[in-house]
Order: sequence, then structure tokens, then C-alpha cells
Amino acid sequence: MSGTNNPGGEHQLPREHYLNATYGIRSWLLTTDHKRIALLYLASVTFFFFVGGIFATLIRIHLLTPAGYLVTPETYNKLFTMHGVAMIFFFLIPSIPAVLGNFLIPIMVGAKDLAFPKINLLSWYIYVVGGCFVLYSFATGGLDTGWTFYTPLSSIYSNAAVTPAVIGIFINGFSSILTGLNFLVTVHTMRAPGMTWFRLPLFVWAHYATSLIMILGTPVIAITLLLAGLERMFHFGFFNPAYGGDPILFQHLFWFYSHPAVYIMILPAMGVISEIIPTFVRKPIFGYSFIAASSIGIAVIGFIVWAHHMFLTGEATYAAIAFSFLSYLVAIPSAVKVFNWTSTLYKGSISWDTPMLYALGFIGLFTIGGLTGLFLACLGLDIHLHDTYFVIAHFHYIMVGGAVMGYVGGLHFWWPKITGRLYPEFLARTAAIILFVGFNLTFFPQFILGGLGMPRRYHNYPPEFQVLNVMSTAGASILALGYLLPMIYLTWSMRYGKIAGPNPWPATGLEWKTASPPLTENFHETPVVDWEPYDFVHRPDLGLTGSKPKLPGKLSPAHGDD
Amino acid sequence: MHRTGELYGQYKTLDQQKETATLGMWIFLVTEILFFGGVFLTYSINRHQYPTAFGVGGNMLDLFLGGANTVVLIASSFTMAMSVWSAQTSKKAWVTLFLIATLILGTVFLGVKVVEYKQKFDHHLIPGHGFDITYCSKSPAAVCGLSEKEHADEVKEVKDAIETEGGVTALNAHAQLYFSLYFGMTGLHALHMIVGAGLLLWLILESRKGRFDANYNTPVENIGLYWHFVDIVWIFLFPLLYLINRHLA
Amino acid sequence: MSENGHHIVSPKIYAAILAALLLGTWLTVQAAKIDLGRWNIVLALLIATIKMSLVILFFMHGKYSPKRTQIVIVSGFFWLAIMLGLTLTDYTTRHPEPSRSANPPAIAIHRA
Amino acid sequence: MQSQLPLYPESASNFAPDVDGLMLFIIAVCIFFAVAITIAVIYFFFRYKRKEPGDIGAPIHGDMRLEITWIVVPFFLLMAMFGWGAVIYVDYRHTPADTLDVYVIGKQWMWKLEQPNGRREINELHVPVNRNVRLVMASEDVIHDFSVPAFRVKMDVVPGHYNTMWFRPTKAGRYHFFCSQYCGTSHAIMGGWVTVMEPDEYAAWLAGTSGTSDPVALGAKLYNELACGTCHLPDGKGRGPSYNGVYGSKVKLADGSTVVADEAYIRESILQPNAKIVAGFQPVMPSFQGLVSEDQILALTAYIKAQKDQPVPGKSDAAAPATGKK
Repeated sequence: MSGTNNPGGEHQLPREHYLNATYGIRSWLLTTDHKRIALLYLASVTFFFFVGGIFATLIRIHLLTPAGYLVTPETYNKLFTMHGVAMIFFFLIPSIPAVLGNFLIPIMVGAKDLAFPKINLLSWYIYVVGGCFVLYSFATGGLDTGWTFYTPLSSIYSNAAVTPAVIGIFINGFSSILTGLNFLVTVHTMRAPGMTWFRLPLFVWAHYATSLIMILGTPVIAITLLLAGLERMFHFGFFNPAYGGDPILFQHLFWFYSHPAVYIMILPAMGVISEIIPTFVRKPIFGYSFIAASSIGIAVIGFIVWAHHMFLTGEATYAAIAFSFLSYLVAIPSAVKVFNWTSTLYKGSISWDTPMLYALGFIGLFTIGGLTGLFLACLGLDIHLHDTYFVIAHFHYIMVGGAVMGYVGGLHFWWPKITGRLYPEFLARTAAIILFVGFNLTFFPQFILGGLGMPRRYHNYPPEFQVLNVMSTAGASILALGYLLPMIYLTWSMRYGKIAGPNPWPATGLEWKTASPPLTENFHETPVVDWEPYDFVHRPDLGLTGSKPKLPGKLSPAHGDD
Repeated sequence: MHRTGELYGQYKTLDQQKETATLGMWIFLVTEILFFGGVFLTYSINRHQYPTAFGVGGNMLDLFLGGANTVVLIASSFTMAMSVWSAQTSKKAWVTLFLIATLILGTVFLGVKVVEYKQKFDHHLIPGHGFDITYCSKSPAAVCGLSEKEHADEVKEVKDAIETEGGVTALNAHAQLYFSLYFGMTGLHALHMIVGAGLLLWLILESRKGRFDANYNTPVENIGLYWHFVDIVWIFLFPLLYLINRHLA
Repeated sequence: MSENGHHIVSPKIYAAILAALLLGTWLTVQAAKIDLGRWNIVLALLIATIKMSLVILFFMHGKYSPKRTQIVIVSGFFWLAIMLGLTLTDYTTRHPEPSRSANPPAIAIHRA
Repeated sequence: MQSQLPLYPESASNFAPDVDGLMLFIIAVCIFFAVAITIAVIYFFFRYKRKEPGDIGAPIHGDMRLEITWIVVPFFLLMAMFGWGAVIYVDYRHTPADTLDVYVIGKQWMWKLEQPNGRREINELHVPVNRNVRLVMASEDVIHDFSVPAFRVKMDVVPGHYNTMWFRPTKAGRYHFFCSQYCGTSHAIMGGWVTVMEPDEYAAWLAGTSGTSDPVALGAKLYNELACGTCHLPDGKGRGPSYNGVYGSKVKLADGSTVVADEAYIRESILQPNAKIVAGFQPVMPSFQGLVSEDQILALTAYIKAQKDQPVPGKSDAAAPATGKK
């Protein structure tokens, strides 16, 4: 562990912390401590991740042969639908915000808790109730509409258990809204003295942007699915062509949320990466204000690009051109982030710890995911690539290569803070590399499949596509192993890991100024912030005594943008 | 939930606590704006496409009941504002009285809504297999409680609409779209009213204990914000649903 | 930020707003009875928007709220405008391609 | 035609070169950036590896000139992609005046197509080479999508709308078409072949000259053309019952009654498939009223009769009668 430990020898766990403050099942189920709620979320999103993962595994096994290997078409359709619903609504959207965000945001801004702790607990219960509805739907007939619930397939033609699933996602939406509301209010009103807006960690900026999307977008998906549900249950006609309704309108409403929802998944991961990189490079992040502003930019522009999912529905040509243009604009803030992260590495002091490996993996995969988005935003190419495996590969690079890598990397980075213990470094690096290799082997062939024109959501396919599908399935089996490993050693380390101490890396944020694990109130007394973010030079408390490289003459630190 | 003036652990001052609660409420209302925005959008697109059928549907609603309900709801918004004022000026008895007045007005609104829904049911205007927009014009005037003139107007209007829409099937389909939206929108609104009534009931119970005064009135103020928001939704629903084509009738 | 958002609005103003709202309701009903063509809807929405503004500014104390709250309110409507506006760009600029063939397909039209 | 590991589909329409050119441009830009970033990351990763545990990096906070550069340069590249793409798209959405119009109906889970002269096809599309073809498309139920990768075109088929798309095939041959918008259970088999023919061949095909007069052979040909075999598998495991041995047998219906499978029954099953539903099957078959002439029905009946002596695999005689629609 290349020099990651504080000087000063062995550490001990603090005598009292949030994990041992009270005991018993009630103390967890009725807790209002944001850190415990984060762990409740950790358990529940992990559950859904494995539910979704099992579906994914079955899908990939099924696609080994052109004729379909394993299941009937009905079952296959249910598998990919339930994979999507479980992963998107119950894993990716809550993963980083509700687990890491919940745990860290109050500590990072120097508060004792979120603004509304009871609402925070409520949002977890809402999540659980929504999740139960969806699991009920999975268990009683499944769901075969695709996670997009396009009408009239979902509202009229499907014979599966659509209604409970729609209700479940509707309910779950309120969990998301309340989390976002809590974060926004907390960032506005609960900052510690000295914690100005431009001293906020970029993780908090990213979550601020995410929360904007959660509160502005989620109500729209809630009402949309409610309308589709009413159409299904009571034969109301909102989108039903038999009554003259327009199924395309459903898509407008659906994507008004569901496109920004992609940014709900990726922005927090970008926040995680923006924390990991300066810590392991030991230098200020390059272009702090540009990264912060690009988070907000992505959130805002992300709201005005949704109809690029609908270029080929018969949407007006003029509208399609406008949405394609806007979609290209959203590429710029994403690119700005990637360039700034890369530049941060320049003249750093880079350690090869696990979180850093995840961060670099993230940069690579997100870059590919982002760049392939340029193909799909392009009107001319979308005619060819729309609804093919190219789309599948693209959004898995963003969501799995981006969001999940960020999540797992973040879990490793803050694991010592959450549990007070370190994970086994060698195993963790191995797992990171397995994940990276497995991921690329799984999803890169799908770009080629998409270019060849293989449509998505096919339970069988023409034989010429087989080689690439077999490669993809092989990659998926490596990927599955990559996910099981951290699951095992992280659980193991909760009890047997080496004790970490308050600031093992060391890092500069407020969360590292308190004990690991923190006490229930986070800080003994309200901290006062008098340092700039990611500043290692003026922080003798970090105990870094090594040599400082000379400043290059060309790139002076003072550009007023920090 | 909140005890009088108590400061919660996560806050430093009472002012911070109040500011936080108000900001939180407003952010919640923003989500409500977008929530209702989704239905308003659905309404706009469909009305844009089928103006005739929507006009016929709108004229089947009872303008008197709708108008009266608008007045009732605006009055309840006023009494709600007054109860906030009473709390801010520590007139504790008046807080309770104004809250009770608000609750009564809200209940009247919901009662009228029930009467209207019943009427629509009797007139075969519930979307589904029994839906028939021509029911009242086909039946004798008395069946739908119309005067001879009103009935004659409706017969003519429906006849014209059938012509414009290109057949009774098309008119029925598109009018069903209108009534789906009518029930969807007013139903969602009524649901919000019911939630609001529950919150008011809780406020009244708390207020009777003399909880709210100039120092502590956040719950009255925030539930007041919610109530006004629900009023605003109706301010838009009324013209959009009831007044589409009144000049034809 | 004005005095912590604790501004007390006098009942007289509330009463005046009540009167204005009732007047607005009466006006909108009367306006609907006149045939103004496409302007009927514009007028109805204009009156409703004015009524809404009165409720927000006075009943909901929007006029006396801190700037931050006002930004929250405005951004809510701004996003609503994005949703309505951009969706309408699609619907208002669609021009269905006229079928150049005189005989539409017979097989097309036998929907259940 | 296809190698073991194909990388890109055939190029067979006027749009294919346009789309491919743009594709190459974007791929080039993307590879440039992806490679540049990867090289930078890997180089920095090794070059600035931490030497001493206590080392820190140079406190560089940013550089305005760089920020502006990497906002402005990508912006222009993106606008180039946008503009180029928009040109192709506008071309694609504006049908030229002189098209051959083919009507396309999507239905769970088959395609029905009608040529300008009224000739109908199921899951097959015949078009002449080098002629602008417009597809006018409607759906009977859910949203489908007509997609021909070799032509680089696709378009959703939406219930309640007519959507159109056009292309000009540039190379004779047979190309896959797919349903690209998920439409329910058998989405994956809702596809077929586009046959691009030389103009004279197409004219001959359109006139319906078939070289055979043997009704069984004609029936067999129709059986293939109408894609009856998509559902009516010989082993009875398809979505429709098997024909094998059905003629003259007693067929058990869903309502519990029985009917003898004679000519009239077969004809009715083709024209009004939902009038009598065989026990154990769903009423999913579309009507072929207007799609097949009376002669063709006779040919099909002859073909079905000819399957009389073949045993039904995997089924005992007692269970065998449970078969028998078109």
C-alpha cells in the first residue's frame, strides 16, 4: 500500500462511533442518522444489483446461440425488462446518491445531519415499498414491456404484471424526490462556517446538480407512469391510439425524465472521480470551477435533449434538428471534465491504489461511452444505429463503465471512513483489473453488432452475429467474477480488515477530519473551514513531509478559477 | 412532529430551522408543478388535435357547479392566508377558527366534486365500454335534467361535432380522451385536496393546543403554501376543462 | 434577503386579493361566452396566470420571500416551460406527408 | 456472403455511402480523442508515479487558455458532426417526388406489404434496383420499426400515424429486414427479407408469372411466400397448429366442439381465422382476405391435402386431431 498510511504507527477504532452508538434492530430501522440510512440503502441497492445481475447473466447465457439457448421468448423478454427495471430504478439511480451521498454530504459540508433526517428515513421506506411492488410484479408473472414501458404495448397489449411494477416505480420516484430535496436544502442551509460555495468538494457540486434533476425530472416520470397505469387499469385513453391518443406523447414525457435520469446516474460518479483523483495525485484538481460548472451545465442542458431518443418515431424534422443540436452541446461539459481530470495527473505524485485504478478505468470507459454518444446524437447515423446493440453498448459504457465503476471505486475510497477498516489491497486491485477487462470484452463486441444492424431486445438472431455474441457472453462471465470478488472481501474486511485511522490516504476533505467511523453527530464540535479544496501544500495536518515539485513557470496557480 | 419552538439537533438556530423548512416546502412545490405539468402537457397536445370533441366534452360539464367550486376554493385560500396571519400576530383562537373554515370550504369543494362525478356517471360519460357522448342528446331532455332549449342546443352541437369528426365513433373516441383527462386531472387535484384536508385536520388539533404563535408557525405556513398551490392548480383546471367552447352553447 | 421571510401581510391586502380573484373568475366565465376564435384560450390562460401570480405573490408571500425562494419558484416554472415548449416544437412543426397515392391501402384500415 | 466475423453490413442503398462516410469521420475523431486521452493517462500514470510516501504533486490549479481551447475546439468538431448528420437526415425525411409506393402494415408479429398494383406479401419485400421506393407504414397494434441495415434506414411504425421512409436500392440481392422497436413476445422473429431485383425481373414478378401449374407445387410456393411456416410448424409446436395429417381429420376447437377439416373449413380458416379456434391455440392469425385469390386458396388446400399421409411427430394418434388451420 504505497505509502497510504498516516505516519504514527497503529491506529485504533474510536471508542464510540455511529455503528456502536446504539444496538438492536430498532435502532437501525428507526434511525434518523444519515450514515445508518446510507447503510440501509447500501444493503438494499446491493440486493437489487444482484437481482438485476442474475437477470443479466441469464440473458447472456441465452444469447450464446442464434436460436436462443435457455428460455422461451416470453421469458427472455421478461428477463431483459426486469434487468432494466431493477438496475435503473432500484440500483443505478439510488446507488451513489443514496449510499455515498447520504453518508458523505452532511460530513463534507460540516453538518451534523441532513436538513430533514426523518424525511431521509422516510425516503428509504418509500424505496423499500416501491421495491416490494416491483418484486411482487417480478414474482407474479413478470414484466415484459421493456424498461421504457412504451405505450400501447405496456398499457394495452402486454399480458404481464405491468400494473404493480408501474405502481412500484411511481412510489419509488418519491424516494428519489425526497433525497434530492434533502440534499438541495442541506447544501443551501447547513454548511459549516467557512464552507463557501467554492470550497465545496466537487462531490457535493455533482450531487447538487443530481438533486436538481431528481426534483425537476422525477415528478414527470411519476405522472407519466401513473397515466399509463390508469390507461391500463381503467381503460382511460391518454396515449391510446384507439381513442385518438398519441403514443409518441408518452415517449416525450417518459424521456423528459429518463434522459436526465442518465445524468442522475453518471453525475454522482463524476463527483466520486473528482474526489479520488486529487487525493491520489496529491495536487489540486485542475480547473475546479470548470468541473463544478460543468456539473450544473450537464444537469441543465441534460433537460433539453430528450427527444434525441425519438428521431425515428415520426417526430418533426425541425424538432429533431433542434434536439440533435442541443444533444451535441451536452457533450462539451462532459468533455471538459475528462480533459480536466487528465490534466490533473500532470506533475502529480500518483499512487496506484485501488480507488485510483477505478478512477482511471472510469476515465477510459466513460470516454468511450461518451464518444459513442456522438454517433447516436448524430441524426444521420441514428437512422442506422437507433435501437441496435450499438445503443446497448453505448449506455452500458456510461452506466456500467461509468456509474458502476464510480460507485465501486467510491465504495473503496470511503470504505475506511464507513467501516473504519481497510480492504485487502491486492485483491482489490485484482478485482479492479478483472472488472475492466471483463467489461470491455462484454460490451465492445456489441458496438460492432450494432453497426451490423442487430436490433436490441432479440431473443434470437441471425447466425452471422454469433461470434460476437459469444465473445460478449465470455466477457460477462469474467465481469460477474469481478463483481463477486469485492462483495466477498469488502464483507470480510468489515470485521477483519486492518484498522484505517481517520485519514488513511490522506485526503483533504472535511470527512477525513473526523474519526473513522465517525461518531453519530459527525464532529465533536462544528468545524470551521479555512482551507481551499484539494490543497495539499498548506495542510501540515496531513503529515506529508516529502518533497514538493517546483512550480512550472508556464502554468501558474493563480488564474482566479479556484 | 414539531413541538413548539423546539430546536432540532441538526440545526444551529431556530431561524435556520425555519428557513430550511420553508425552502424544503417550496422545492417540494416545484416538483408538484412538474407533476401536474405532465398532465397539462397531455391535455394540451390532445386538445390541440381534437378541438371539436374537447369542446363538446367541456360543454357537458356543469358550469354552475364548476364556477361555484372555484369561488369556494378561492375563499378557502383566503381563510388559509388569514390563519397564517393570525398565527403570525399570535391570535391563537383565530388560527383555529380560520383553519376550521378552510377545512369546511375544502370539504364543500370535494362534496360538489362527488355530485359532479355522479352526474357524469349517470350521463354515460365515464371512459370505458358504457361511454356514450350522445346519451343526453339522444334521451329526452328530462333524463339529463336539461331544459328544452339546452337540450336542443346540445342535440345540434353533437350533430355538428359528429359531422366535423367524421362519424359518431370518432367523436366518442376523442370525447373519451377528453373525459379521461377530465377524470385524471380533477381526480389528481381532488387527491391533493384530500391530503390537504388531512393536514388541515392535524393543524386544527395542534392549534387547539395553542401551539402556533408569532414565534412558531412554520407548519401553518407550509401547509398553507401547499393549500394555495392546490388552489392554483384549480385556477387553471377550471378554464381548461369547463370553458373550452362555452360560446357555442 | 428581507427580514428572514417573516413579513406579515395585512388582512386588507388579503381581502383585496380575494376580491381580485373572484373578479377574475367572473371575468373568465364571461370572456368564455364570447366567441373570440383562437383568442378565447389565450385570454382564459392570461386571466388564470394573473390569478396565479396574485396567489403566489401575496397569499404565498412570494413577493416578500428571500431571493433564493424566488429563484426556486421561477425555476419551477422555467422547467415547466421547457417541457411544454420543447414538446410543442415537435407537435407544431409536424406536417404529415400527404399521401400521393389516390388509393390508401385497404389492408391498413381494419383495426379492431 | 458473410465472413465468420463480419464488421460492417453490406452497402446496398443510396444512403449507405452517405452514412458510412459520416460514420468514418466520427470514428476518426473519436479514435483521435480516445487514443490521445489514453496515451496521456498512461504516460502520466508511469511518469509521475509516486516516489516517496510523503510526496505531493505540483499545486497547479488550472489554466484558462487550456480550458477555452478544449471548449472551443470540440465545439466546432461537434457542430461539423451535427451539420453533416442533419443534412443526411433532412434528405432522408424528404421523400423525392417520383417514388414507387409500397404500403407496410406492422402487426404483432408479422409484416404485411402491398405493392402499387395491389400484390401483397408477408414478411417479404420485392423492389426494383435503382428506383426510389417509398414505404408508407402503419401499425395495427403496438409500435414497430422497419429496419434494413444494408440500406442504413429504419423508421418506427406507430399506431394511429402513417410514417414514411424512402430509399433507393443500389445493388440487387437479398437483405435482412428487422423489427427494431420492441413489440412484444415474438419481436425477434418479426423480420424478413428485402429482395432487390433487376427492373425487368421485378416487372415479371409483379405480374405474377409463375412457371408452374401443379396446384400442390403452387401451394407449396404460396406456403413459403406467405410465410405460413413461421407459425404453423410441422411438429405442432408453433403458434398455429400443424397441417400434417389434418385434412379429413376431426379437429377439436377451443369452445369444445369438433369440426371435420374439409375444404370449406380450410378456406374459412384462411379468410376468417378467428371464426374457429383450434383448442390450445390463441386467435393470433391475421385474415388473408384479399391477400389470396380463390385459385390460390385452392392451391393451398391442395398443398395441405398433400401433407395427409405424413405422421405428426411426437404425437400419438389420439392427440393428433388437435391440429388444423390454414
